[in-house]
Amino acid sequence: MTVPSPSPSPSPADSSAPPLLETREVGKVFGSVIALRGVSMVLHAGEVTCVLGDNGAGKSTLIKILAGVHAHDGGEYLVDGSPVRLGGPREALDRGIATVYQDLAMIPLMSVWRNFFLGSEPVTGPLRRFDVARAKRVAREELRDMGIDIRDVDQPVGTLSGGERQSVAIARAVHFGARALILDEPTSALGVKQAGVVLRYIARARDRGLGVVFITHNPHHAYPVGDRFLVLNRGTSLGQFAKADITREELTSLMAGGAELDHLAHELGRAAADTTPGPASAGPGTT
Amino acid sequence: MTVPSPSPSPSPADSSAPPLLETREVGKVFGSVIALRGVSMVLHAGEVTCVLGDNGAGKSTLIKILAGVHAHDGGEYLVDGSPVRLGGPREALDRGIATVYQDLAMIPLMSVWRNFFLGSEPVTGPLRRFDVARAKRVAREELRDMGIDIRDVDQPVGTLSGGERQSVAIARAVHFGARALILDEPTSALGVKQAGVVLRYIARARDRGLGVVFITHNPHHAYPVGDRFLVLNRGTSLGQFAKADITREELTSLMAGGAELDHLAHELGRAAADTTPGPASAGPGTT
Amino acid sequence: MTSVPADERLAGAGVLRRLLVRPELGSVVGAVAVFAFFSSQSAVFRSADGVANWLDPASTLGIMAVAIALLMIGGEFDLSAGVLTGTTGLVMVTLATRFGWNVWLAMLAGLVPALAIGFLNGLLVVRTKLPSFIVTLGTFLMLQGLNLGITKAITGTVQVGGLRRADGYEGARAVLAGSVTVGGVDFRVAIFWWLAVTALATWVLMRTRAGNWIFAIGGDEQAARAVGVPAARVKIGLFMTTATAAWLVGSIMALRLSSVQANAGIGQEFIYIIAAVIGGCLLTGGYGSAVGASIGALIFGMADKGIVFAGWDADWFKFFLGGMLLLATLANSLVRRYAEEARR
Amino acid sequence: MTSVPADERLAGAGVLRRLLVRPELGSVVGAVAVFAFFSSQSAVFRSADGVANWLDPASTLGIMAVAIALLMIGGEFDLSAGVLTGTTGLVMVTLATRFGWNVWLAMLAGLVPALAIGFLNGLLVVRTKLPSFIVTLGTFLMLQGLNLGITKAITGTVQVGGLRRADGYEGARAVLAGSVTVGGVDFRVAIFWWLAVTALATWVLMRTRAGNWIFAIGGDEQAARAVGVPAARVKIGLFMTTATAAWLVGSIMALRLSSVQANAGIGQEFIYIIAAVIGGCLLTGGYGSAVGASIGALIFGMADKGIVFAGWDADWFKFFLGGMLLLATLANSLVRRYAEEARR
Amino acid sequence: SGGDGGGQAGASASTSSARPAGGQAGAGGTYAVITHGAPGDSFWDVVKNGAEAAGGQYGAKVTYQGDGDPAKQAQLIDQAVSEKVDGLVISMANPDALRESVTKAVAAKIPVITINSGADNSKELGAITHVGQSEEVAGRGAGEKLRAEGVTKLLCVIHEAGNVGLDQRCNGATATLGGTVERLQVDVSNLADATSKIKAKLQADTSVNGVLTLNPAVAVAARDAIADGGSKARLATFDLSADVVDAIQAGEILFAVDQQQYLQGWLPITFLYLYKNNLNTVGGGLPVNTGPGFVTKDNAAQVAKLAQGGTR
Ligand SMILES: Nc1ncnc2c1ncn2[C@@H]1O[C@H](COP(=O)(O)OP(=O)(O)OP(=O)(O)O)[C@@H](O)[C@H]1O
Ligand SMILES: Nc1ncnc2c1ncn2[C@@H]1O[C@H](COP(=O)(O)OP(=O)(O)OP(=O)(O)O)[C@@H](O)[C@H]1O
Ligand SMILES: [Mg+2]
Ligand SMILES: [Mg+2]
Repeated sequence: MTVPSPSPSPSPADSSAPPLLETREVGKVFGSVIALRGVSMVLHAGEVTCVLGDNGAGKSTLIKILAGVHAHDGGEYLVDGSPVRLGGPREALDRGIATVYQDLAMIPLMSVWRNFFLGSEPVTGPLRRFDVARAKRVAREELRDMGIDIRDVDQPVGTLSGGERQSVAIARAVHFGARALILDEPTSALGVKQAGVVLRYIARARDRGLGVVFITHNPHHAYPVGDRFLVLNRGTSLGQFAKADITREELTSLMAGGAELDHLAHELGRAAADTTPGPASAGPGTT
Repeated sequence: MTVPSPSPSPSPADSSAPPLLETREVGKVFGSVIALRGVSMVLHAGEVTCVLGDNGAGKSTLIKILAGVHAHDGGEYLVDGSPVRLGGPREALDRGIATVYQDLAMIPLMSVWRNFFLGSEPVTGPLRRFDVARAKRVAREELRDMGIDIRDVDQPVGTLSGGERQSVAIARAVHFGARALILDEPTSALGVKQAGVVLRYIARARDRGLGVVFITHNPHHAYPVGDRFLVLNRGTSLGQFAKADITREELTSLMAGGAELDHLAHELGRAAADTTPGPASAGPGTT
Repeated sequence: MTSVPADERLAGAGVLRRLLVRPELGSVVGAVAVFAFFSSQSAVFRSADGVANWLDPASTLGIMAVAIALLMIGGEFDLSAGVLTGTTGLVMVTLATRFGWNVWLAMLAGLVPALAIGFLNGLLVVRTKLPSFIVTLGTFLMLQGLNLGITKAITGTVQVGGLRRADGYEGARAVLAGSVTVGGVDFRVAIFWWLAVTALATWVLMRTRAGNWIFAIGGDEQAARAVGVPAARVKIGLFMTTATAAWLVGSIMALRLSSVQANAGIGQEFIYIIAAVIGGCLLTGGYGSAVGASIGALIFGMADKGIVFAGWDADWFKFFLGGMLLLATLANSLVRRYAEEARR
Repeated sequence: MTSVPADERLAGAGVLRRLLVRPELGSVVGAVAVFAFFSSQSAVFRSADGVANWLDPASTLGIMAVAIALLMIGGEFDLSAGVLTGTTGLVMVTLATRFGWNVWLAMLAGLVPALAIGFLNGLLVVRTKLPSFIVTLGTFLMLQGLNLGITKAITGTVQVGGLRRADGYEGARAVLAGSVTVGGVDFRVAIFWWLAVTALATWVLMRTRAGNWIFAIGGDEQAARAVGVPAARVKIGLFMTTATAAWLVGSIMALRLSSVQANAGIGQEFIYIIAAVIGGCLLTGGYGSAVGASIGALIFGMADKGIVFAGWDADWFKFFLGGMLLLATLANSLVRRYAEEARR
Repeated sequence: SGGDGGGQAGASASTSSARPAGGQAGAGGTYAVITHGAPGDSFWDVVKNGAEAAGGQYGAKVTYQGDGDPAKQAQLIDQAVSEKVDGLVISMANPDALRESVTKAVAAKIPVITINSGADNSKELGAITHVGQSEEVAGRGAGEKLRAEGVTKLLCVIHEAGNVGLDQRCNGATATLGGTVERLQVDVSNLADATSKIKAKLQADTSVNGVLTLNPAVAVAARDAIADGGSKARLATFDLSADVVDAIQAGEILFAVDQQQYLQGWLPITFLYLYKNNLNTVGGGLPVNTGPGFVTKDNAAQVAKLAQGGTR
């Protein structure tokens, strides 16, 4: 198995403009736990950077640094080329960075529409009151556009199914994402159809000129939409690769020792017919 | 697109023994929300029944009925052929039904080993004290066997990554699963390698004679290990299919209108090279 | 309001059921039960005179309960609110009687320490991340000491009085502590203040950004922060709101009694919390309503006075009060559960 | 204990830091600070006599705080625990003095209503799903009424006394309320009971199945139920444990004072909670320790008595008490935060 | 013997004349006053003022502590004993509960004077004397006077449920009134609520023609309740405040029972001081009565100014 060597300095997409977001050798320590060590990545406007890696590799920690939830311990974090230390998620939002977190998503006791607009409520009138009618309407429309049919936007988020909740979070981030969109495993809880919709959203956001950071375990989701791939392993970076430098197969095996997987396929089924499930007809959305 | 007709009365696997678990036309209403309506399914010992369906289709609700978390509103639920009304998860556990829930998993402030043995603590000595040393050792070993290397079993579960948490839950259910194992989207938060390990666990449990209910959105995970497929849609059943009666392609398109997906694949990439991502080399574990 | 076609996965929910799902309307049942019970026990209780009587204590309690409910929805407690009503009253009466200030001015001056203490409470909670239970317990004790120590130092006694003779007393009293005669019965003005405060709080909660943020930080502060809710500012604002309510109530009490004791308000802090909880606020935050807290205050006020109207033995007073509260909240929660099975 | 090779993703954690991560050792810092402060203010405070003096109130408070801490870790409150100490004492003294029972027997008889009330509290909480704050508030008020009503009905006054003359008094007193002379200074036996209760509670929490379940139901009751923890039984058990502690403390107090007032114990319920919170228990449940609650009781006892030893004016007592508590918890939390950055 | 407004002036005079007796001794000693009154209680605050004023006179250090919980009060006594004070002043509302601690103090050779309540047990426990008389006696006096005013059904307003002293006052009034006495519980820290509760009682039972409050602040609340409710009930109270004196002058309150509790602070310190420096004991161990006095419309004007200053 040949592992491609990462492009030493990430090649800017098409301009000499500084990247939207960039980290240089950032790290993060929680008490005695070293979650992240010396990770560098770039995100350009109009591009998708995928972050890949095993469970516990530090992906969520990295994006929480990007989103201002955690302060980084070492290295540098640059937004538009100038080093920053974000004081909190509010600052990130103010710089146009919207995020869907894996574990910090919604307020369970609040209704769907209230959650949807939380932190960016539309106001109206001289008293600057919360424009409830508009909020409900927009929330319903955005969700419908995404193919999620919520029964009732007044339902508390805590009673939604896992995937419905995830969809609401994504729809929110897409709606408010100004310049950069960070998605932490957005498709993991989604059905085939909904996952396809999310991938399409990502592509559309990219085409609109946003930069997207996309975390996933599924190389079949990552490869088609990604322009750049950052692979993490046990808190350190295995490098960032431009799409031109890496094939899907290389990416897959970089993520998870390929040989082992071939072996697994033989083990699973009892009937011989099932052991090597031939390539399915479906596109990336189905995987 | 041809949709196979479901086998009208599910054919018992190999014996005339009553199925391990069976539901007949069960339903569940939450206040004004009808989450499930008239769903029938069977689970035999030594078989895997996969439950498939879109987000919000009612999969989690169904398995919570099986696990005793919710009482069913209509229809019948039979364990070993006799109708039951489970008073709570404890009763299900006492009948040998172990479950990994999608949203009710772990106590965040408690350490990994305490969570692992919660509800089934090993005791020792005349005072029946909690055998802490053994609990830590077993938890560490079981997790290592599953390919999850937790730094420290004393770490509170709340600080684990999403996938690590999921892995602990699965390892626990497998360890304590006596006769039936219910897994609600166990692989969704997992990396390629870990997902493979879980599929292997399912196969192994089945071979040991357990019945497994396996919920997933990924037909590539479901098809190889499943013996029977229950497809839900908006709270109702589209039928239960034996493996012989359905192909992977049929299953996939039943889950999510196939035509739509082909179209999606064209949309996603910008470079022509990416639009139709050819069938990847990897086996089921990689999807 | 919206004309979306009904989803086939929604069971028909009767109007009644829909109404009952609202947290307030659950507690209304408790209130009606308590009212019906005591009305059957005492004719005076249900007479206009009697109603005016038990509405009076319910009103000052209600103002505080609403403010505390906002704070509790935002996930925090304030144990110092009760003593603070005493502090503001003491400041006002002392300034008006010992330093000859006009009553209106003295009252406004009382707002200054109130806001300062509210701000301090909030800042300490936000900065130290200690539970507000502990922080406000600290200010509760310290304020008790200050109230007593300063009052003694200035007046030599444990109470200040004589507000009646101060400039502007009559006007201030009419606005805050007077009565309005409706159909021959005197109703306290405080009742109208109570209604106004409840309406305002409801509007803020349901129809403003701030309201959305209050629910959010109480429901899950981390998640709210992550989407950019300025949690620290909202919390400090809530503590200051509570302090303002304490100032209002303290002024009403001082004007009504024309004197204030150094130990005024001690022990009331829990009654406020009790009223809010009876009205459906969760102790863990993120859920509740202003109207509910008001009704909680009403239930408490009715039970408290009803026992006296019913003429039951004073030695057993607390026994009956406890029983009534338990039954009222039970009725309330049974109704709510029936209607609300949906919400876990 | 374990010899697993260290993971490369673990930064070296010094022994000190490891110790400090324990919730108890955080609060020890607060205790040491308070002790050092008052020792510098008063020589008597640090003398053996003085220590015996402030250990005495800390001991009965500590016994209750530990029980309440278990309950709070399990996610519930008990506001009735304070009055219950009075109830058990009243039952015991009444039976011994008015009905001529042997003191030991009367004491055992006091356990019966205590356990019944604990059971009832638990059952109501589990069955009605009302917050325990409300349920035990109900029993708190009802017990107050019962204590007063029944005492007045039987004795005609609000206190019963004369235990001294009852059968078996001396023996019972020696075991529960006597003193042990160590180096010429009398230490109360209650101090040893306190240590024993703390040790037992710690053992249960850390080394038994029940302990694991207590943490679990407090941390996330739904999740705990889902893996088969008998949450209802554990909760009822916790309420009964608290009631048993109240019985022990009530008996100790009755034997020491040989009389009980009908209002005994009122207001103490919050002191128990305060001690537990100072000692690091979360109000939201799922986190805390018995040793921490004991140290919380110690901090409270030292501050409470230290102010008297320091000779500060009683008018300002509460002010200083509030300040001390705030500083102690702050010191405690700063230390803990330094050590514990890891835990969210 | 009922002292009235003039008693205070006499006490002041006598102390200033006592000064030469021992005032020149630089350190007059340390005395601890430990009562069952809650901090901030208006009655006990006057006791505190009296004790502190006496301490000032003699150059003695006086500390005051109060706690309504007998267990806490006992602990406070223990503390004072370990501090080896020169004398203890203790109010014994619950003699049984304080027995052990007082005995310990006496055994440690600390002179003890009991005040206010506990006259019956004072000598037995080894106190050198008792100052003041029981709440019960004061209550009897109030009952008698109310009966003379024609009260037949009395409402006794208890502002602290289970407080022994308050209960004894009501018991005393019951014993001498002859008519019916009903009790009502109110909360002293929420006077608006107390007003409406008293009003509710008067509305519900119109045969009540007398109200006895046990605290001056509650008296003012009761006055408002009577006025608001248009009731004809006569009002009397225990203890004084500026507002109460005003109300007595206005005829809204019949009288206030005045125990002259200032003396219960002043005298014991004086006695202890004299005991320490001159081994004097007063009255051969018999109780020294400080009241009850009654403040009525006749003497209210004189008392008014003193109440302002916290000595009445
Ligand atoms: N607050 C915290 N305290 C201690 N350790 C933490 C904390 N947050 C994360 N960690 C640890 O840091 C490591 C990286 O976690 P992270 O959530 O970034 O992983 P991830 O790559 O997102 O994994 P997954 O794919 O499973 O979501 C994990 O091993 C986790 O246990
Ligand atoms: N407690 C509840 N109250 C109200 N509605 C609920 C409740 N639980 C579930 N629902 C609703 O029932 C429907 C089915 O939910 P369920 O969790 O079973 O879906 P699911 O098939 O597991 O979906 P996913 O794949 O997204 O996890 C959802 O639409 C959800 O909103
Ligand atoms: Mg993650
Ligand atoms: Mg689900």
